[in-house]
Amino acid sequence: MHVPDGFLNLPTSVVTGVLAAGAIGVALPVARRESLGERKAPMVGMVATLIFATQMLNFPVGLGTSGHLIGGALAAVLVGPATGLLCISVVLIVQAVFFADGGLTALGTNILLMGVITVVVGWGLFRLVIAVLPARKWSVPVATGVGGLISVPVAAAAFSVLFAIGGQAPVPFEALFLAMTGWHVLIGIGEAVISALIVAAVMATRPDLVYGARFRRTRRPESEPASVAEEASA
Amino acid sequence: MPAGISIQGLRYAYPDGTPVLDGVDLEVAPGERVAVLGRNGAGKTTLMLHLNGVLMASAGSVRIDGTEISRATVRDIRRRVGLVFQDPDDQLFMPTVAEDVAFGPSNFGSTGEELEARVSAALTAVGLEDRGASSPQRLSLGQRRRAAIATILSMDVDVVVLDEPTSNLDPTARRELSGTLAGLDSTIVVVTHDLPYALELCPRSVILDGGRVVADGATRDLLADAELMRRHGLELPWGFDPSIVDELHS
Amino acid sequence: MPAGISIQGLRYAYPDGTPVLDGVDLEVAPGERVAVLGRNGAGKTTLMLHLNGVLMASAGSVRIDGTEISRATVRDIRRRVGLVFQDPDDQLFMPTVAEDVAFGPSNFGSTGEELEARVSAALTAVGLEDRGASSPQRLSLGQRRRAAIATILSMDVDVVVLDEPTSNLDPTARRELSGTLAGLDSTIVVVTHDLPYALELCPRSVILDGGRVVADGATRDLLADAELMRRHGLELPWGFDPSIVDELHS
Amino acid sequence: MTAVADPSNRWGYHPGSTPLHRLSPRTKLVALLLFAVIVVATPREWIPFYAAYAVFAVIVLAVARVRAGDVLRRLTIEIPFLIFALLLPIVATGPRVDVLGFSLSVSGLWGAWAILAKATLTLAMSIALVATTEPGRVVLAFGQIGLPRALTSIMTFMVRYLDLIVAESHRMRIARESRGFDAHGVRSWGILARAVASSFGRAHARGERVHLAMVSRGYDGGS
Ligand SMILES: Nc1ncnc2c1ncn2[C@@H]1O[C@H](COP(=O)(O)OP(=O)(O)OP(=O)(O)O)[C@@H](O)[C@H]1O
Ligand SMILES: Nc1ncnc2c1ncn2[C@@H]1O[C@H](COP(=O)(O)OP(=O)(O)OP(=O)(O)O)[C@@H](O)[C@H]1O
Ligand SMILES: [Mg+2]
Ligand SMILES: [Mg+2]
Repeated sequence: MHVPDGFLNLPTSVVTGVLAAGAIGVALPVARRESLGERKAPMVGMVATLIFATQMLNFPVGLGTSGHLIGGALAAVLVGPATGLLCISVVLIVQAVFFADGGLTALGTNILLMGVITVVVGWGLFRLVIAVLPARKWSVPVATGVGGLISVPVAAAAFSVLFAIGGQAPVPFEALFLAMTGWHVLIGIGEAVISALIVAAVMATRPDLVYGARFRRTRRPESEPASVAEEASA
Repeated sequence: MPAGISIQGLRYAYPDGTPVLDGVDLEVAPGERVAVLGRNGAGKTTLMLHLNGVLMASAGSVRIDGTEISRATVRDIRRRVGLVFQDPDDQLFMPTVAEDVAFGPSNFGSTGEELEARVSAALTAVGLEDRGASSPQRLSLGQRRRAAIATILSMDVDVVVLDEPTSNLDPTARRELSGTLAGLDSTIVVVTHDLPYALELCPRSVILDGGRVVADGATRDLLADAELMRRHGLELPWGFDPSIVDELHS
Repeated sequence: MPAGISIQGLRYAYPDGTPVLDGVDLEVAPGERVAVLGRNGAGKTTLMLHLNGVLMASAGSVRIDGTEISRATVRDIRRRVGLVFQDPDDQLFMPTVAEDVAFGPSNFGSTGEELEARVSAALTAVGLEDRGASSPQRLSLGQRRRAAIATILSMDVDVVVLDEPTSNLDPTARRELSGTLAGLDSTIVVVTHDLPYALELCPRSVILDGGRVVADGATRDLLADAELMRRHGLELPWGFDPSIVDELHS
Repeated sequence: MTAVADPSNRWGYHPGSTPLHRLSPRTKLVALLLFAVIVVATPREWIPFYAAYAVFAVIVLAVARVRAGDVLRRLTIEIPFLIFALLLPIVATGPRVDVLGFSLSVSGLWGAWAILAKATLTLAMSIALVATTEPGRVVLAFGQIGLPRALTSIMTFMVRYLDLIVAESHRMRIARESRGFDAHGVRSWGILARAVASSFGRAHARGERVHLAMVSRGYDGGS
């Protein structure tokens, strides 16, 4: 879904750019609160790397085409929504500049679609689901999967709206909307599976590093291993 | 100016729950040279990582020159305590060896000619004067060990902590290192399995076992006490001339 | 069944152009134990990496039991040559120590009880019998070194190549390792900076310098030749009893 | 440590000493962003302008001594949009023309042209930047043009970690093969999956230690 340069007209790019910059502006101070302690920096960098690397892996969706992970829900659960948005933004900037994957002038659009929307939707659903699931090891991966599953078609729907407003050519909106959303439901399944697997893997080895685990129902954060407690007390 | 170290009742457990340090007490006077001995897994590295706040005590305290290490003081402490990690790959991260050696001093405000002089002095001390432009990835492990030591020598700190500095060093570099260290006036703490080296470099040693300091005294006395050594998984290496210990001992 | 090694005119340069091996010739008879000595950066590790085809010769040849190592034979060769890397982190990649130790034998068809027996024998030999379920990341460096050695002990190979096996080992583990190795009937090649250890374990040594084998002979003779040693950056460590060499020498 | 590939290559960087290599990374980055904005802002009907941009891009790439093969390889990233652009003339609405017997939408044709031209031009120019600038210096340049420090710090770690992970997986592949691993069959998939998972764990552990080493020597970015 990486939108290249020239895909949308200039006014659309400018407006999405302003929105994305605003979202990052909001996320910056919040992220500082999410990531207390010097030990967080490597984890945040690692999550950005993980998302970058998994975005390069394409999984088959059918009809000979493939999709790739977007990672909004995943990032939000691993390091918190605001920090997660920063991670995805960095991934998109690096992809645009180093690999021309997604346009430079379309950065705002891409951050809005793949960062802000997937993080907000993914994290919101995660919080809803985690609030009703029992406090088990698997509940965090499952809630992440649900967030990932829905966040992708929502982003695709938003893309269709943007294209209808500022696309290079008029295309029947309904057809585009249905095609994009339907297609991305399939991609969302891949997103859900991969995100859940990754979160489960991290939960198995370093549960203290998973931000979303703080929101499990009954078990309190203080039952988490020392380093979280240590950071929280700082 | 060398600084003293004071560790009191230090406890630490890794996040997975393994308790590793279980009430360590240790006092090191400014300018002293102390060897820390103990079997694999005794917690020596864990203890060293507390000396500059890489790890923070779960209980007890670590003081450098009277200042307790805490979130508030840790930046200042790190200016004063230089730590050579046991694994040189943990220490080297810049694109070239010279940049890596310059990293510490330049963070602490050294620039220009002074910085260059520090870097070249440190590289010369470890025999890497002609490898400054190499990438650390392209050095042999022993050369990386040397580079890791140089990153601390360039820093002019009050306490130098070295975790197994001689591993992978060739015999000449090993001897030259002891000369270099003996020439520093910092307080020096060395973790080593190389007991002759401990004897050569450090008048005093402590043995760590079961998460505590179980012996503390003159290195020659500890090494001469075969029963004590055996109990804590230590022994003089084959071929080492025991009469040296006896002579120093008597 | 131990295998012989025959290296002829081996040359190697890293992709950046550094020439490291410049015509190495070396013959090792089946069952022999040979130490490879030389200063940091001499090319010892580079040479060892040729023995199981991790690196391939730019010129010259390496033969194991008469079979030249090439793309076609490398899989078979690796079944027969076990290599303990200088950096244990290069060796351990499975989630637990026991899985890592089981990895080699299970690739070569070992299963069930036999596999378990191998794993537990290897772990016991290095004193890690109770750490099989740990993640290698949670071991101390010396414990990782022990685990790395165990991954090869479990494999029952014809040639064992060890790159600095004693670094970071505590003195007891160091001695026990020499007992374990002496008990193997494989051909053994050991790279080490620990000259007393070379003397204890290997009747024969070679010295590598300038990309070539510059000395090859009985370990006691090489170590007794102070001038030769000095020329190639080697020296007996402080405290080592030279009379041992003299005695063996005469 | 047998990692032999030059890590910066992965980022498309080719060391050299052309005038473009010597230009400050910050200038190059600003120029790239300006170029992209100008190209996107140019109405798609102004075809001579596009010709001029193309000539300019080719000159820059030639001065930077970028090989044509490298440019072509990187252009493959456009393929999904190529497909989308090719579909546009068919699915777009509005007046239609007949081309070779197909009825195609006029605005769809213009749209396809605009997407391909604009995307290709900016892509070519970004290649000129990354081919002549060390990846770490591009990250620094972002800091100089005002990207918030929180973002550049994440970027610094990401660039370093990618190199770490690639080196790590290379080392692990050697370790596996040294002990007789042969990558086929179902069992090998399980092992590879576990190995990939643990390589992230290792890279993170290593990254954590490296970060602590940086902090130990007075680094205070990123927290
Ligand atoms: N990251 C970690 N997570 C969990 N346990 C750990 C971790 N690092 C070390 N340990 C455990 O803590 C104990 C002490 O480890 P430490 O590295 O301090 O030992 P050491 O005395 O330095 O040993 P060595 O001589 O082998 O270097 C060991 O039993 C080890 O298994
Ligand atoms: N990946 C690499 N790329 C380029 N040069 C390398 C690489 N690895 C090693 N070298 C160089 O090759 C030479 C030999 O390295 P090698 O690791 O074989 O030395 P060594 O004898 O094992 O040293 P040590 O005793 O320190 O382990 C060194 O000068 C080193 O700088
Ligand atoms: Mg240690
Ligand atoms: Mg070596």
